[in-house]
Amino acid sequence: MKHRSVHDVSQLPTYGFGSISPIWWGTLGFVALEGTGFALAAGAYLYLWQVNGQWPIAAVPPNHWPGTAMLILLLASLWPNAMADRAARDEHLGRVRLWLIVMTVLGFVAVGIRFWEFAHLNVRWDSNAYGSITWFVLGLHAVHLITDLGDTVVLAALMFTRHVTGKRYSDVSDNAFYWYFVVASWVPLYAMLYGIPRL
Amino acid sequence: MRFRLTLAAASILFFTRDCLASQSTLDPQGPQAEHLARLFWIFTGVCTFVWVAVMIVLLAALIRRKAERPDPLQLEPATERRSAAVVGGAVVATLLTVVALTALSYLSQRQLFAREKPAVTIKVTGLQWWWDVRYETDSPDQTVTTANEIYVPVGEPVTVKLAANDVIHSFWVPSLFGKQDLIPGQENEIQFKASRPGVYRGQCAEFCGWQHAHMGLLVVALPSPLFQQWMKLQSAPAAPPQDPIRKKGAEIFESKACIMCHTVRGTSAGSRVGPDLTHFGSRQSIASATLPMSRGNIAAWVVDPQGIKPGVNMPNVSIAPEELDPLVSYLAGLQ
Amino acid sequence: MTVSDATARDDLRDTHLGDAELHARLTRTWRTGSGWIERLSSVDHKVVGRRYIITAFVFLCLGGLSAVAMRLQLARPEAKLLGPDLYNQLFTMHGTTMMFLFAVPVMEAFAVYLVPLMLGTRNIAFPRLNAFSYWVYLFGGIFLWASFMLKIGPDAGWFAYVPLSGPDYSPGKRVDVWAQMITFTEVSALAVAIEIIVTVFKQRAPGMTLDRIPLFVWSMLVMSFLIIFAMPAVMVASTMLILDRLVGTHFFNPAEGGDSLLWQHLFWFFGHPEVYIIFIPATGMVSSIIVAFARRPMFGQLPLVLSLIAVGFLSFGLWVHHMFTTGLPQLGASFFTASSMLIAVPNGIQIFCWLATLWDGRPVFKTPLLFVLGFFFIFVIGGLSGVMVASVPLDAQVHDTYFVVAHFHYVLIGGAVFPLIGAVYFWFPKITGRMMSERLGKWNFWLAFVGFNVAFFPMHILGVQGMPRRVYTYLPEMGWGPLNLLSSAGALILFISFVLLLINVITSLSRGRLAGDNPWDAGTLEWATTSPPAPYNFSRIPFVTHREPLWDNRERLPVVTGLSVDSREVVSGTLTEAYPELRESSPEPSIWPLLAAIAVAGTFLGSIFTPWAVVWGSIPVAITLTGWFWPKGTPEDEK
Amino acid sequence: MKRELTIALLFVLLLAGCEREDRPLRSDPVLNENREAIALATNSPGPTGPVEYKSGTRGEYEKVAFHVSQGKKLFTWYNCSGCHANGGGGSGPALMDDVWIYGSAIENIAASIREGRPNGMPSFRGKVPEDQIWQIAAYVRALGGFVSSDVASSRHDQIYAHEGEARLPSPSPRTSNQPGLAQPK
Repeated sequence: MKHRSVHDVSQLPTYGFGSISPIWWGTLGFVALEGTGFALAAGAYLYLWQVNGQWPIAAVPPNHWPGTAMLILLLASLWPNAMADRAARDEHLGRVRLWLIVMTVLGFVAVGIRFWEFAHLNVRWDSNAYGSITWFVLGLHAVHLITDLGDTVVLAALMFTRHVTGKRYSDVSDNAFYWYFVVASWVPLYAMLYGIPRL
Repeated sequence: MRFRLTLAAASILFFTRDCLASQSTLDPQGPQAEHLARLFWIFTGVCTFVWVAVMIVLLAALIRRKAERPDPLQLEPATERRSAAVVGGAVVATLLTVVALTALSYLSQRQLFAREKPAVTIKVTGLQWWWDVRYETDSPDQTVTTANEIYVPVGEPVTVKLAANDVIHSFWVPSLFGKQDLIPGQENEIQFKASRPGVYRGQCAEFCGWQHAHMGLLVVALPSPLFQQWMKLQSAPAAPPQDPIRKKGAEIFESKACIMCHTVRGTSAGSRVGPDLTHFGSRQSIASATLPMSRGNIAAWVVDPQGIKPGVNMPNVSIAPEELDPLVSYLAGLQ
Repeated sequence: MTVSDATARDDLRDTHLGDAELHARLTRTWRTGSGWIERLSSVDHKVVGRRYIITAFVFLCLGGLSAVAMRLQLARPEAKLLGPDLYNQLFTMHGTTMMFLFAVPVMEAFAVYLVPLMLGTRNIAFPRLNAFSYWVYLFGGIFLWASFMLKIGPDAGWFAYVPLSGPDYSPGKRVDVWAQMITFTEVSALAVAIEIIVTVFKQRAPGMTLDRIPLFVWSMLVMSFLIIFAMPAVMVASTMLILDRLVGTHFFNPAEGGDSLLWQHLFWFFGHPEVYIIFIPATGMVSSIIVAFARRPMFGQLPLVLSLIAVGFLSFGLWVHHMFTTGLPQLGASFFTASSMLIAVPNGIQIFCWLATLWDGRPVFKTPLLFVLGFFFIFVIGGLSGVMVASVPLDAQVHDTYFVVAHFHYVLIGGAVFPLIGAVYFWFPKITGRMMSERLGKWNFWLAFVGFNVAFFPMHILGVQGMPRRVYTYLPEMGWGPLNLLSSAGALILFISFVLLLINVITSLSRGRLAGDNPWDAGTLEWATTSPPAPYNFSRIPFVTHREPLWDNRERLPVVTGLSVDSREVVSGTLTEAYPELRESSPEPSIWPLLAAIAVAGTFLGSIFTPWAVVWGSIPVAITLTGWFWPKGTPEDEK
Repeated sequence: MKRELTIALLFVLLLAGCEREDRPLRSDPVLNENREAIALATNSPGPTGPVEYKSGTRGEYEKVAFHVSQGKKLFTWYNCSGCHANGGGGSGPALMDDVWIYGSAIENIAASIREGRPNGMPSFRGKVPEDQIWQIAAYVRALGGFVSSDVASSRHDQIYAHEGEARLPSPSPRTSNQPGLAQPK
């Protein structure tokens, strides 16, 4: 079939930030499905709470300090995360390196705190349904922490190689976007895991 | 005795039909089932009508003559408008039908699940792959425990409490009422009436493992006085065997694996793992409504249960040929 | 692709190149090599899509064979052909295979192959993720069937109700195999869903505004959203089941505060949308075929799109109608009756719009259209019996009987498989460049149509006559023998029709008439390129001016120019207007997705035996993923 | 090409097919008749401890998840807990500790069930079919922590004194399944 050219795209850029970048939409997709996962896990938690008279079942409520520490850390991490995002959008290599390293450190601290949390839940996963669902929800969130940490580490490493190009900055920005989700998902889960057993 | 005769009559009813005792939603034997059958036919009628209408339109659309159209994009606005109107009308009609059916369904539901004071309350527990049946009575000495067969008085409301001890089962006697699940850690309840005397078959309707296919039960509806007689007979312990053969059978029964699982009230056999056999001989069927009650079937069953119902929890027990006849006589005699 | 020749390549654009030169350079850039490594590294959506389609049909054969085995067992009462142990494994394998390994993947497979073509782009978004998801799916399927061969076939039903599927009543690894296979297939399904959504959102050809998106693509988009919001439920559920069975959690143990209905809620929250995940793409196929053979644009495109979306939303409000007999509160149950019946309205709108299109169209009775007509005949019955099972009181009688078996086979085979076979006949020319035999096609259709109805209509009657589902046999006295025999005979006819389909495909591959670009004179973009399409799909990206671009521009196709011909580039545009924003580079072939899939498969396999497998497995997974995303210095990476 | 690979792989696995998931529903009557002759171990274990016997196929029962779980059901149904309290021990010895007076081999346990032991353990010869005896013995082995964790059950559907046999501690090496090593406390 013959062609007639009606539009020229040769001058378009090859990468962009935010909703211009397909990767951003991909990340959004994963956020959507993992968010659904969180919602369903929380739904299961509320369901078991509702079918059981006593809650927590045969256990004292979890020690909330580790969780609170996690909450404070994650909320605090919003600022360096935002800085990393902005540095990426400015394509400022020095600041991107700096903030990625900060985020990496914070990520490792967060994972450490998560282990501390597990140790102070005051219930085993195999004691009863309450223990099972508590460990399940906390574990689900831990998986996201670790995933994003791995992503951050690899990106930080990349930023010290010869592969630093526009696309990499876009990736950094998307990674920051995903971290917002990790933080946002923790707030309601924290309230649920540590609040409901105290009702 | 009149009671025996009726039971015999019931069993005749039970085995001379072209099929085993009725197990069909289209053969309702109680008010609830009749209501459900009526509802079924109404829905079927409406659906058939809709389907035929759609097919007629489809056929017409395919065979009607149309002028050639060289350019597929060239449409007549008039036709489009007419189609829009027709489609709009059809959508409204669909909506109305759906609303009507929903309302009908909801009203029937209200009526069918309404409760009244039960004449009999029966606790049915589902196990792999049989039904434990207990009648709730005022004094413990008249408690009736049986298995796989439920006797009910004709025309009176019967409440069945449903529980499960291992996996999920579902209690379903189509000729009397819809199904209800038996779920571990939860008690469900249904209430139904039987309009006329007869034997109605039911079957487990939730997949529960190897012998799900053979997990049947019978509901025997008797006139109230006969039902009372039956209750009296069932609440009594087993009469001790008189003739020597049955005496020998009893010894065999109590020396073999049988007593590891079964109860015969009034003897040393007291385990609750398997069905209560105190009045085994008075039942219509054996192996959860799988085989009609007969000496031959009893023999076949005790010799090789795994051949008849592979995977069933009753093991193959080695029984010497000379032991079989006394054992069968003993079991068949448990009236 | 090593760094040296990558840098050696200049950044030439397609603007002023002649067709021959353009073809040569684009082919060099986009082709999949012929060596083993190159084949295994391919990220071409057509190559992956073709593998997906073939694999899915292989699983259809396996699922079909297990169905035939079951029908042979049920042909007579108390048959001794299969024991309960094998029968339970077979019906579990049948349901699991058909739902997780055939129906959903085959729809996604067609999306992977066709959506980029219909949108006028050169590859799917995230092509490496696409390759990865195929491998994971393949491994999951092999894993399930290999286990079955080893007598470790799951035997608790495709719904795996607890406690029957729990540690106490399903000893051994059978149910673990089932639960882990779920994880495999869901991972791949979710990945594909995201690829499709992003492709549709960002990679539509310039000018393809929302109202110009083909209905097929709309249906695949809605399907992808359903997958994203439904499938996490079954992953959560199967993970809980594995944990109960492996590390002794108590999610489903009533004695320790768990609840066996929690499983049913989670499973059916996925399980009901699942039906629409399978059915909605089929409506897209129906729409494509009707438009092409009725020779006119679809009547009521907008209502159709809206009803697709409405069905998508409503499908999340129906799950409880699978649980009407579990003793839930009556009022709640009747709410789900209302929503279940309400979904008949948007589905009705679709039927009526299709009828209106045929009414005003000039139908051409080729095999694809025949299968669509068969779809009308069968699916409408299935939909109406669906209205019956949606009623709480009626469901109390027909639930878990053969009436329901008949109902959902009418919905799934009538509603999805018939359009699917039609789609095979419709797009086979595009995929292979050759036409399928019309004569065999007609035989295929009529045998399938007769066989299906003979096999499944009697089941309605058996159901109301009291025959429950999932029974490995039945008593002679029940009087169900004749109808079961009839049904089994029909199943054999249906089976033969699929054998004909296979023969038709194989012979046509070599001896079929050459198709040319657009054998059916259809209007959408996939017919604008050669059959089979070149590795780069379109030598220049089309510019879309109409919902049926090829009917609108019969002489010269308007195109956009300015893309690189020496590195993989696709046009990425705005969400609603598809106005070009980026020359997004599309990843090169890579072996890492395969390696990552192997690592992931190993992890899943190990986690059946010990929870530590997850910990140790995460190391190879992390390594392979890093290798996957680490730039290789090619232009695609560096731009 | 995928297809060939798939089929080839399936075929290979088929050839390598193991029987561990096999579920014999109908026990072989012959095996039921000729009970394997295992003499009673001496009642007072003496310096060398009980003699441990090896026997044929039935010894394999503890490797089959199905048999172990059947044994678990029968252990409850036949009220072994009446004396052994879910393995915790009561009027009868505990089955979860390291002490195996009459030997911890499955053959010895089967013999104990079939023939009975002094001080209260009755003989179930004739009362419990032979293959069920071996299934119960396999479960008792699981209680002792002798069977591999992918065979035993991870938890119970009822409230239990102990967690699932799959996660019970393995016996200390002192009483691993070796002749003459089991010493009474």
